[in-house]
Amino acid sequence: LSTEHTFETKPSLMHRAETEPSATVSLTRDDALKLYRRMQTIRRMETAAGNLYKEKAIRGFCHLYSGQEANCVGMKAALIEGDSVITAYRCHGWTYEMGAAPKEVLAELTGKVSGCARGKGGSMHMYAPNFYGGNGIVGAQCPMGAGIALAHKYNKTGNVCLTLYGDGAANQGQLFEAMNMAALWDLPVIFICENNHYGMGTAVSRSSHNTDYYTRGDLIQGIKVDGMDVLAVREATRWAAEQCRNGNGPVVMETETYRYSGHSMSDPGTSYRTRAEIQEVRQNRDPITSFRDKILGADLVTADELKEMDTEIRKEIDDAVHAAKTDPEIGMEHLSYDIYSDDLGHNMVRGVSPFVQLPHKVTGQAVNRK
Amino acid sequence: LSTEHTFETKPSLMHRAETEPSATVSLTRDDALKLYRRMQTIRRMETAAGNLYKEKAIRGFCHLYSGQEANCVGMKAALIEGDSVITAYRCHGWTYEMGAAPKEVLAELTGKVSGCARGKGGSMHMYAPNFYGGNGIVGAQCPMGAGIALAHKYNKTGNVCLTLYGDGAANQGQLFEAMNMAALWDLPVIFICENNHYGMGTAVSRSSHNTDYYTRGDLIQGIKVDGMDVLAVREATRWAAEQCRNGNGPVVMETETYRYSGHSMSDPGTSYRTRAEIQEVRQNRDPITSFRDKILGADLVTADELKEMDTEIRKEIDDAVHAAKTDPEIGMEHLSYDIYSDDLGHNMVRGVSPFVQLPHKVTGQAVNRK
Amino acid sequence: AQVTVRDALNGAMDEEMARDERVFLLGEEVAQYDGAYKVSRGLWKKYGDKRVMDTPITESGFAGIAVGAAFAGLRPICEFMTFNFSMQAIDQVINSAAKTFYMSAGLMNVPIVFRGPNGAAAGVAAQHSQCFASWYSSCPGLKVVSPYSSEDARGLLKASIRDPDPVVFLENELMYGTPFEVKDEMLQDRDFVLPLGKAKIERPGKHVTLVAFSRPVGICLEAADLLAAEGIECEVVNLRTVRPLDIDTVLQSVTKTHHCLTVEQGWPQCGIGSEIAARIMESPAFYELDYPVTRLCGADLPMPYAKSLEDASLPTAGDVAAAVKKALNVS
Amino acid sequence: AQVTVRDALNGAMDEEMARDERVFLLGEEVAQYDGAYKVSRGLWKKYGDKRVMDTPITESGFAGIAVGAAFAGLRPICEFMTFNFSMQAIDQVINSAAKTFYMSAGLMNVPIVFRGPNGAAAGVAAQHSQCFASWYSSCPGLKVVSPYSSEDARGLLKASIRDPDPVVFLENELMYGTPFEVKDEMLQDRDFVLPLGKAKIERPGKHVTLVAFSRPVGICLEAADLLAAEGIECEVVNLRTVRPLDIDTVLQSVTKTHHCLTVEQGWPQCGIGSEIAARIMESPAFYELDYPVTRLCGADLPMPYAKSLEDASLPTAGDVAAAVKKALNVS
Ligand SMILES: Cc1ncc(C[n+]2csc(CCOP(=O)(O)OP(=O)(O)O)c2C)c(N)n1
Ligand SMILES: Cc1ncc(C[n+]2csc(CCOP(=O)(O)OP(=O)(O)O)c2C)c(N)n1
Ligand SMILES: [Mg+2]
Ligand SMILES: [Mg+2]
Repeated sequence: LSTEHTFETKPSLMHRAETEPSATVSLTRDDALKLYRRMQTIRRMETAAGNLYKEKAIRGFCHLYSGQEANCVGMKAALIEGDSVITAYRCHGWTYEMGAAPKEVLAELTGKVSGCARGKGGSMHMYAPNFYGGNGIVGAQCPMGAGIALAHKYNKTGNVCLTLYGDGAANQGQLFEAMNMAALWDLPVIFICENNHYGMGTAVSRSSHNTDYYTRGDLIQGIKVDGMDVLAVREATRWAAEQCRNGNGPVVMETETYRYSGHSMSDPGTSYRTRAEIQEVRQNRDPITSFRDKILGADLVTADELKEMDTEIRKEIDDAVHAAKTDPEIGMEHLSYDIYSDDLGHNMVRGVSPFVQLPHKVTGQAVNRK
Repeated sequence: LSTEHTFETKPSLMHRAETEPSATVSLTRDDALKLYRRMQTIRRMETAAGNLYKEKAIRGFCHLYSGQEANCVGMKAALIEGDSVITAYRCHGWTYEMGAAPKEVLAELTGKVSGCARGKGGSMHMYAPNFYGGNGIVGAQCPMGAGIALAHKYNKTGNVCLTLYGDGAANQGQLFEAMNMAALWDLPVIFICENNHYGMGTAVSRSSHNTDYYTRGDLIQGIKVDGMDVLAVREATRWAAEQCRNGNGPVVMETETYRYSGHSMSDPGTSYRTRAEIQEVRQNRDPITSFRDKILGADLVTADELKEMDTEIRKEIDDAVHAAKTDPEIGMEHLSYDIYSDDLGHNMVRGVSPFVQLPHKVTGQAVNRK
Repeated sequence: AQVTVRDALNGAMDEEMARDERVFLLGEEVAQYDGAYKVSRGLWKKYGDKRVMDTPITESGFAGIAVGAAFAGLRPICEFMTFNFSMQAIDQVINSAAKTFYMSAGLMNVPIVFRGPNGAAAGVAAQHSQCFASWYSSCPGLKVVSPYSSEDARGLLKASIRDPDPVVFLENELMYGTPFEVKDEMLQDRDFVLPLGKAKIERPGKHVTLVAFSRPVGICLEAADLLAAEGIECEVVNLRTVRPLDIDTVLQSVTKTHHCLTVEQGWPQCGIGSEIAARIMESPAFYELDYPVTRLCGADLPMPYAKSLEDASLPTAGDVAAAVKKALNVS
Repeated sequence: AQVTVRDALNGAMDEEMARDERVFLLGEEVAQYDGAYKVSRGLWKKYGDKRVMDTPITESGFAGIAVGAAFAGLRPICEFMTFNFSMQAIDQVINSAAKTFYMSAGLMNVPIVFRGPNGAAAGVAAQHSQCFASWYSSCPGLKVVSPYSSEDARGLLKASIRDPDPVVFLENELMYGTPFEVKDEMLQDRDFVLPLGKAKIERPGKHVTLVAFSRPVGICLEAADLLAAEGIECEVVNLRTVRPLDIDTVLQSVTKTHHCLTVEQGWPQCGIGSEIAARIMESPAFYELDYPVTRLCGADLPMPYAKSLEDASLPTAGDVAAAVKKALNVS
């Protein structure tokens, strides 16, 4: 087995940039195992989520990340301590990448106390250290990400904030407002459009007069990367983060990717695209299969190792599913807790009638209280 | 005297456009007189408005157009029957151009019944046929203008909608949203940024990471024209309107212009720019003086004619001022009228207490009722 | 015939589009996808790109476009995928649509309907569960409609589309699939319109008045059933429109029953219930009350995701029945 | 000493910025122009670009940036030039700022202040005169503050900036230049904070309770003067905070005076007055009322520009006095 290998990735497309990431990427055996494990864990976790939804253990929305794993895994691999991330509702993979266990993700989906928001947030509202959600309103996270980057700059942390949005969200006015201010103020933010070709049932050509999302920051430098190649994503993110850390932020980054499932579980996802299209991507561009082939071909790992890892992952997810199903919901008293970050005392929260007055107290960390 | 003359204008700057307006512009004697009269009338009207404000006959905001006259006059001269216009609160000149008499503008400013909104709208809310205001919320008129253009397309009128906004408003997200849809749907709208270099006290370089506003429609073709030259403006608008009428809309147009007064009358307008800067523009680029020189130099008009015209205009404005001061406000009964376009009858509108229940009826035209 | 609320809304739009060439529908996924909740099913096929327009996810932009089109004489139906997203566009709804007729002293009326599901659905958590009835209803220049049944949906939506002024039309996702019996003559009548600003007595009764709109009307009817078994007769007032609010119907009922409860899913503070309580107080009917007006509302907190908490956040028929008994002092 | 509301607000921000490095101010024209209404005068000179930031006219963007910064531990003061423009950003205020602490089950609190002038000014017509007190006050997760005097302005703004949760701070343009006597010890105390959620009795009285916030407190005091001349003693309650609403102080007063009027400049429907009426009804104090709660509010119409109409759109001291007499049945 080799301990390191160098791969050629598809060169990124650049916009108004003076430098560019190298298309030649080197990968250690350790990283190969790690990236594979993480992508595979997300895939299994999402498959489990889909099944839980079908069993009606998950309610409401459930937006799966399957097909897009190389994005969060590649990006996270490029981050350093203290870097932060914010995304939209398609957040399960990111929540895991930023530190939550699969069980915490799945239990949040089933609304259980062991979920990462103790079941109060649900599918779209998950948090982890330096991970600011999980946000349900299309586009809202874009200026918020710029604001997190502002805090980095303000505190001179040298960190960056990855701010993710979809191709549909890419048309939101507040994104342009945020980009303009980020550019005026040199904020260390990478605006990342995960272009999975559809916003709900609308293909990019019907939502965006310019579908080259990496050019839509106007004078902001942009980069488009193959979002199905975890190594290319890692390299592009490193480059973009470096721009920001050097004071050359912001950056707009587009990843070319694909979602296998419908928009949310209730969408079969086949009325606005053909099954053949999905099949084609799965067969030829799947981020996990292609990465597996790559690292096997380069003798970085053995098939047995991966098989064993798959078994471990399956076990971990099975356990997580079990917990997500059997763990309890949070206690009813929490209905009226954690609305404000001060204890307010008794009878402070009105229930459904004037006869129901509930107590309020803080049970969470309230990280910004001090 | 000649009946027609050909002038060279400063060539416009173009963005992603395949054609461009000719820099050589021909002007008839009649048009020379008309354009001069209209610009001069607006100048005098605005001066009168400023004085009325200082006399406290005008309350609240009062945004003068002085310095920018070549914009509305040049653009209007390029329009055909049925074309429509929408702008922001700096709307006095436009209201006049679209058909209101100076008296109707000034009386609206003083809140009198003879005002074009009978004193109910005030400085920022004036209307005229095909003129959709006078809108007080920065940016809001931008998608509305695209919507008016949508109606033109829907009804196959062959008309265009001019949608005006300032350099400050140019950063509003809803403008980008509107541009995107206008481009997707080929709407016959000209988005026009009147770049007067400041949004309130903020210079363009502090509000906009890209100050080439004519390029900010991304793939939409753009044109930048000298907004102090009424002929260049007319020509550029003709070109842009032609694009739209040929189905090649939308267009983004920037005019380079200047406002002489403060943002609104309460702003002295001298803390964020020097008096010398204002003086320089007044002396070297004033749209009226320069046009006057041009048409005199070309023997299209005589100095005496212009002088006589100036006297007429002064008289007209003096009369308008008199009316604006002495006309009555609308009757108190109108407090509760014209909230909805159906008569609702007695006791339908609550006054300031439960003991005051007012009648409702419709006294306006309600142009879209049928 | 049995008609779901979805089909009633769909039919209303279809008929009004057929009737008036100026009526068109725009919004996210309304065309090729048939609507996120399938309310516009079939309309794009039937009327084509011109009349049924998919928009990008840009609420402020497309709402503004819709308002502009209405200024210029068209009759847009602007769908918000849910009203939660209308917050991105609320400036256009209030400042551009609602206020212009008055600002123009009666010159420029703005015939537009903003419609979509409002309030809580199931398991969609805090950002997707807000009720906007009280906010919109506070604004003069708007009419604010919120149907309960399929009859309501049909008659009120047709009336709203024909209305010359801006109408905010608040539907409920969980009602879309609910079938209601609608009289055949109502279905066949292409001019079946219900007056905006008139409430409907859904069920007459003499002991207590229950006032609600949208889905809570069903909750009140359910509570009325429960209570009927105990000999308590509820009069259920379906407001149908929350602006103008048909307070007369409420007052008449209260004058008869001497007891009033309001039921809504929105938050309590400054809610529709608050307004009804205040209006009753300001009227002679106040002196007819034997017990103060009781408001049942969504709990005063962001909507939690977990099912048990979610359930406890909204008033149930049981809650209503218990509050009625308290008001009537029976146990 | 005599201090204007403007200077009180300015001093509060200045001191809190000096006290806590994380506090910064952003908004349109707040820096180099010293604020559109000069509330931030001198702060940019003193604290520089980092701590006082001029933004483009992009409310939704900069409010979102402010919320993001608060997520990440800063303490932004986000100025809306007026709250009318907050409608462009209201989704960020409600969905991003107010709901996140609950959605995250108490993990992520959002320490941010949104402030600026609210409600009617003079001669600025319909789009620039809206009162947002009732809308914001309806939303759990927010605190909503609205000062009247310079003491209020100082103590409440300092408290709001120190508060760990999102605060909407509603000022009034027409009050900025009004001087009030403020005790020297309050001015000198750099930790002078007033509790959010506590009302203040501005004037004690025994015949009738007048409840108001912001500028209408002054109108009530004026009315109280008028009425005192006739032997009628008004108790004037300055709410100071409309969420949480200090209903206890109102109820205590009403229990004493047996009469209650609310005065606000916002529209009547689902207003703060409606809420107070409803809450009184739901409390034992209700039985102490000798006359129904009377709401004085802005007239139910978009604000007209013409002075005579504008004047008639807002309750005056005379209107309040007349309504009090009606309630007390004196002439
Ligand atoms: C403001 C707003 N409008 C509409 C929605 C409903 N909605 C949720 S996701 C979505 C599609 C987003 O597509 P895209 O940005 O491409 O992200 P993807 O789902 O592909 O990851 C829509 C319309 C919303 N949540 N917020
Ligand atoms: C949404 C919104 N935010 C803020 C304001 C306050 N405001 C009115 S005009 C203005 C400056 C606009 O500048 P610009 O667009 O350049 O137009 P100009 O005044 O130069 O014509 C501002 C900030 C407003 N009316 N609406
Ligand atoms: Mg997408
Ligand atoms: Mg400007």
